[in-house]
Amino acid sequence: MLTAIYAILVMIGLGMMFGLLISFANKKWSVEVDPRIHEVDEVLPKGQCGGCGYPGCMAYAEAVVMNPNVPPNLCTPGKDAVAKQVAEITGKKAEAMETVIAFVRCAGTYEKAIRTGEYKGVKDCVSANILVGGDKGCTYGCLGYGTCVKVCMFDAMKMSPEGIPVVNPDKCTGCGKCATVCPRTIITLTPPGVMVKVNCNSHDKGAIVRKHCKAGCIGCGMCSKDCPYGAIVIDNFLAVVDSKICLEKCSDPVCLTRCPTKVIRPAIWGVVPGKELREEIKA
Amino acid sequence: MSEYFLLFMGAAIVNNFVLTRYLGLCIFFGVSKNFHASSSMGLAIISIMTMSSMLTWTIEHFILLPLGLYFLKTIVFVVVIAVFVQILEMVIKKFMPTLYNVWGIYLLLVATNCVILGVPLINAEANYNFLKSTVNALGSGTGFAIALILFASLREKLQFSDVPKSIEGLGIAFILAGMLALAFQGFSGMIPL
Amino acid sequence: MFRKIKGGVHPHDEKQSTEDKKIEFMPIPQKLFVPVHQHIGQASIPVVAVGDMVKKGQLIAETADGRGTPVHAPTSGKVTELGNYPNPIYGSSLCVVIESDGLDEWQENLLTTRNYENLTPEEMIDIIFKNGIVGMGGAAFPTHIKLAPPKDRHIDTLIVNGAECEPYLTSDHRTMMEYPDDVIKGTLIAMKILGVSKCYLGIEINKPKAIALMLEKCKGTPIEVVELETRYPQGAEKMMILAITGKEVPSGKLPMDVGCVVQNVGSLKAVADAVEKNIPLIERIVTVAGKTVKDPKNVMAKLGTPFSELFKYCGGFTGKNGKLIMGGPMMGQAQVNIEAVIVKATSGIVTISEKDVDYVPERACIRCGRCIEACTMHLMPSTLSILSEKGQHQTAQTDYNLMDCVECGCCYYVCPSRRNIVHYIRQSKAKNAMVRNAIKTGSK
Amino acid sequence: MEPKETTANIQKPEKLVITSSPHIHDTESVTKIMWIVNLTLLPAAIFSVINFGIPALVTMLLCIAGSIACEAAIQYWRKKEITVSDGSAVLTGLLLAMCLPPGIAWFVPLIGAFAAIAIAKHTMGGLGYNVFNPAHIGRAFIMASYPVAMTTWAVSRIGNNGDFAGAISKIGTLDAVTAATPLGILKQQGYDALVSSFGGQMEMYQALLIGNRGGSLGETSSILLILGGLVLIAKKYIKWQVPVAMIGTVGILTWAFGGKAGLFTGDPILHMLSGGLIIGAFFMATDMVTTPMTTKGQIIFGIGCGLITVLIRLYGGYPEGVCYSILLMNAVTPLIDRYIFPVKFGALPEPVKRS
Amino acid sequence: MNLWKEFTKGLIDENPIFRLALSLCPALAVTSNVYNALGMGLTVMFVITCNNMIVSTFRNVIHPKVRVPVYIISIATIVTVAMLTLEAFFPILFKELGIYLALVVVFAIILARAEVFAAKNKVIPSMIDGLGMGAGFTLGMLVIGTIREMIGNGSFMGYQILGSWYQPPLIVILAPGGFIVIGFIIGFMNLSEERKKQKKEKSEIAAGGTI
Repeated sequence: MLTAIYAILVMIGLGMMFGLLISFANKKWSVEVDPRIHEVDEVLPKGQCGGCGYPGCMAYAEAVVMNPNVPPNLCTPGKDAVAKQVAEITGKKAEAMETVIAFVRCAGTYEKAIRTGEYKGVKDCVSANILVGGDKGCTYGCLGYGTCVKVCMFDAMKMSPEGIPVVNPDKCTGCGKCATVCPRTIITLTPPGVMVKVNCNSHDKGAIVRKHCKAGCIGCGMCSKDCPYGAIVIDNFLAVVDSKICLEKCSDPVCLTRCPTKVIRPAIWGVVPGKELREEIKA
Repeated sequence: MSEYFLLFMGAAIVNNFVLTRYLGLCIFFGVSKNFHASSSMGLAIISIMTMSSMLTWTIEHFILLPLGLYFLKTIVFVVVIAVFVQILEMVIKKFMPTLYNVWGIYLLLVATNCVILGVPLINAEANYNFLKSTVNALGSGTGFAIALILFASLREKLQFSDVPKSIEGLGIAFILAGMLALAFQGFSGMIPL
Repeated sequence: MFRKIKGGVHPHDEKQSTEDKKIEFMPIPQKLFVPVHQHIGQASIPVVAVGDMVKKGQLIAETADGRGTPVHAPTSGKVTELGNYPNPIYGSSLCVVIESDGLDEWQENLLTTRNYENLTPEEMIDIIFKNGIVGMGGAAFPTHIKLAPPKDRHIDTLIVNGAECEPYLTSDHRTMMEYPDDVIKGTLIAMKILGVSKCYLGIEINKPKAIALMLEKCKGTPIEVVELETRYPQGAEKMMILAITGKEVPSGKLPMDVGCVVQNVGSLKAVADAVEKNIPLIERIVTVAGKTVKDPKNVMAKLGTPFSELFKYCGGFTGKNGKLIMGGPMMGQAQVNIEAVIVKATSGIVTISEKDVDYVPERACIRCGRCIEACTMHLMPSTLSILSEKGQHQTAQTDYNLMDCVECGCCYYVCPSRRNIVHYIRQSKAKNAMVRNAIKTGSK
Repeated sequence: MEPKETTANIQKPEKLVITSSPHIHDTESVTKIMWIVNLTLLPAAIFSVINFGIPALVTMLLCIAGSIACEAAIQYWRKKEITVSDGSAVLTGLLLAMCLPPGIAWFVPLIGAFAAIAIAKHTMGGLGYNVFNPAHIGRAFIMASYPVAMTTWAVSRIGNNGDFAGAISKIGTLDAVTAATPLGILKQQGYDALVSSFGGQMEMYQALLIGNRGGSLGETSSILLILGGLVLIAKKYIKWQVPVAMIGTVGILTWAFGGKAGLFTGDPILHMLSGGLIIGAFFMATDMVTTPMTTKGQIIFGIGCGLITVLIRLYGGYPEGVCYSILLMNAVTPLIDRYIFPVKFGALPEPVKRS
Repeated sequence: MNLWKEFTKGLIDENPIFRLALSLCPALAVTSNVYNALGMGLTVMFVITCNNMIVSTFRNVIHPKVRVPVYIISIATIVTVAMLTLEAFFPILFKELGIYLALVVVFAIILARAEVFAAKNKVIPSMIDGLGMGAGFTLGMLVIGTIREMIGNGSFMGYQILGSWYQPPLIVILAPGGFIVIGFIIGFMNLSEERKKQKKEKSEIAAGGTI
């Protein structure tokens, strides 16, 4: 019985002592950290992709809370939903953000484009590119070693068996990581709904393009003439589409039909450009 | 003197906390992914282990034993250590921010951990005096830190290996720990305890 | 006497096929494709248009930013096209295509006779700049910049690089053998420009004839001929300075920071021609060698001559080619296209037969440490390659001195696992540069 | 994905290979190194067959076959290139066999080979990635598993009188006589008993050097192992500093602390020549994969091995500590590599910070 | 039905040892034979269930700021009770488990379940959750214990299963073997999951048409 009383007393005594100590310490020595940082961090998708321009999700969370000039809509993978939440937490105004996805501006598959040499070395586009431009005849085209595929954190890119990466529009968040690592800046970020995209990046003259690749833009300017809205211009032997005009005004893209090399056309996930092209011609 | 030295060496190497006593494995596997974290953690463990061992010995011998409350030791030790670490963390955060940045975050991690609680319990079981418990705690902490740092550097090297996918991460960490324990087997029987 | 460098390798030098062959002047090919980008720095801008008639030595491209070098017409003829053609350094670049008229006429009033002793250093630097001279050892660094270091650097030593440590190449050797007086004159000009009194000419001891000749010719001049151990990469600037003066160029610094300027013998010959006769850099000596070349030669070729023409001149091939290299086999660049052309930095073109390419797939690093011993920059190449393989390019730079690597290739040469360490290192450098550029331009 | 041969691809008559510089290579390769190390071990292996008869050969073959089979099976299963012909698995098997007592039960070498190849080597990814020396992991594994079998030694057939011809003539026979290793006798019965078992100090040294004594398969003949090691040093596959550092440390420390009569009364020659020290110092501590990369680091490695060996031999529970010392130093290798690195060319005064 | 789910999730999907990598110390320390492993597993099961019950009962009373100390005290009390019980009825087991029994107090799995589940749910589901997790833990312990005892000693629960021809590698019941065995078990679990995933993906590819 005595032991029981002692036990209770000791427990109560220790409990009180420690309780007091802790509360005292808490009052005296606690250091404040803005809890909103953690809240924002929780909201972010934790891809750590760096698409926001900060070295990681936590860094962005800190910046967006502490710095009033950092907008809440920088997280591209999170899209509007996250931007809204971040804005709510930080009390900032969320502006609508443009959704974009990656687009590969090359259709030079193994079949279409010449490989002049036989590259042996690290399977990486940057590595191949530093060796006098790699083994592809076209100096603008995709080297096909999949550096972009490797850096994609969202599993949205795959290398097709024909040597050109394809983007899955459902998974692509538009973080732009692939675009930064591409040594030939073939990948651009475009709005997903655009009907007309130019699948080529070559500023070479038509004759040279033809020599290297059967699927390149030769800069003939037919599409530019066809487009009633003036959305396509030829810049240094390459057709360039203003996707904004295209998206807003055009419903019936006539430019697609006349392109002699079929380089202007919508890109569809899951279908290799080469095959898709064949089907299109058949139809 | 040599008695204390042997106790220290025994606790640190021969009866290594992780590799032969299987204590603190959560920290061992959790923190060793990063070399820097593990070296800070090692330091944190050594100091907290020693201090909490001193504290618990005092409480055990001046409160629990005289009152015949030996069976309460688990509860009391846990609470004492938890509170002590909590306060230590606050103090360091407030007064030594640089030190806090180095190993502050690990303090709370170890608060309720078997390595820290294990030492006072072992001390109590072996009935060591104050100095011996302190030396034992110091040795155990050092042994833990050595194993942790070695293990972390090994794991860092393994990052550059071609580990089969299925045992990547925890699996290979266990196998590696097994091999490290195998190497530590060489010390077995060195100091009879 | 010779001095030693630490590390390095000693590959078979394979120079016997061409070292005793006199320089031959190659007939001018039908078409010359003169790239406007032949040096380190920004590409030059063409100043001629399609259809223009140009004369030999006429300026055809002007520098874009004043830091590069101008380009001159190698022969007289008609400009038929401005377009992208293969460039052995940059893959492809804008080329001025000149159809030779076969006359090879100099531009009027271009050639003069001057005596360098009557010219000031500034005038001479201007002449060198206008005549488009670059480092002809392979780096293609504009010579006028190298010879005009900032005023706060005190230069006390000029080192003339006649080491030619790369296997196969003999163009510098032949330059010394056949134009010793021009080399010495160029050296004296460079000494006058730099205002130095000390000058060393370093030659590896596998070229005894050149050493003997230069020793004799240098009598009475302030140039001291230094015999160097045969060891690759003795001809690299930093190694040369170490071997001759015993000074280490601090990491991240330039030779001028230890008071040295290194010039290649070929460049000095070009300097002498430019200063004394006002001849621009329009042709150079090229060693054409390799196991598959029927008749290896040292050829004086016009800039812009396609490699294929050179090989034709050397009798064609005896077997199938595996690789075509511009430069030596240790640091040269493998070429995709046999239509690539001679540029100012082409010291040689070397073929490797299909049989000898024997590309062995690389294996895991076995950590033998041979590359660490061979590394002349005292780095840890194996670690760098592993970091690069695993994508940790930043760590390689911050912790393992990635940027100090001079890409001499000794690490790959000795690697028993056949890891192309140099390629990994170049990959890391390229990727880090991309990250830096991305940060600089502020894009995502 | 290889490009298909299409009309587009074969427009050019020949395709040039492009790789990064350099384009030439010396003649060394992993395969060559491994087979030469195997060859240098061969004399000692042959001696062990003479000394211990066919059982030694059987053990060796079992180890090697086990290693090769294990490596091939794992590489097949992981769909990697099967590289058993590069000699590394053979080397692991041979080294493992060299550390086993002759005539050990048939399944023990197989378990050892499995531990060495499957656990130590291929969980990390194979040659070049392993952290611990596979052969020694194999040995430590079976040492812990079958302590009795691992300490049952066969008697030397050459014997104290150096009867080579006799040993060769009865090479195929089996013998049940067991004997202790010199270090075992030293641990259990003391130094004097050890000397008397050989019949004199000089005889003991001679036996240790030539190898007509009991012990593990391959560790008895110090002289043949040293010769093999010298070949490796001459071929520049290993650095002389490592064995010298390791054996020297053991010598000095055992001389200082090995004697019962006080400081500097130990017998360093006994310790330097006995046990697995020679084979460990020349063939295990110089293993490229599991030791530091820089020469300085390797010397530290050697000294550390020597230190731990002496610690275990003099104060530990086992008579022999070379195996564990090398394993422990293997664990320290990443730390050594982290802090010991060459000073770069033209290094600036301020030290480089590592993360 | 729902309760059944709460119970089964702890067995495999969220197995405390192999999946959550919690409570690794006892998984190694007391699994050299099945008997100890079972004893430890049941003890933990008891503690976790009781603790979940207590915590969820008082979940609305405990101030969130002091919840962790309260949980710890609650766990420590239950463990002490369990220890005293074991000491009285299973003295051999108590001795074998030794210090690890006291260390049940700081098993991360128990605190984690209190925090994650019991503090937010009603009493019955909390108890079921505790039972499930405890069962999962026991299962894990049993698997490791069986493998180690079978290979390392040729026996099960002390009964010799494999004949005298079997010469067990002792290492499996020693520390290094314990680590390696768990490493391989984790590997095999991952492998089977990987296979499952691959199969799923393959069937998806067959059904879909994407590359």
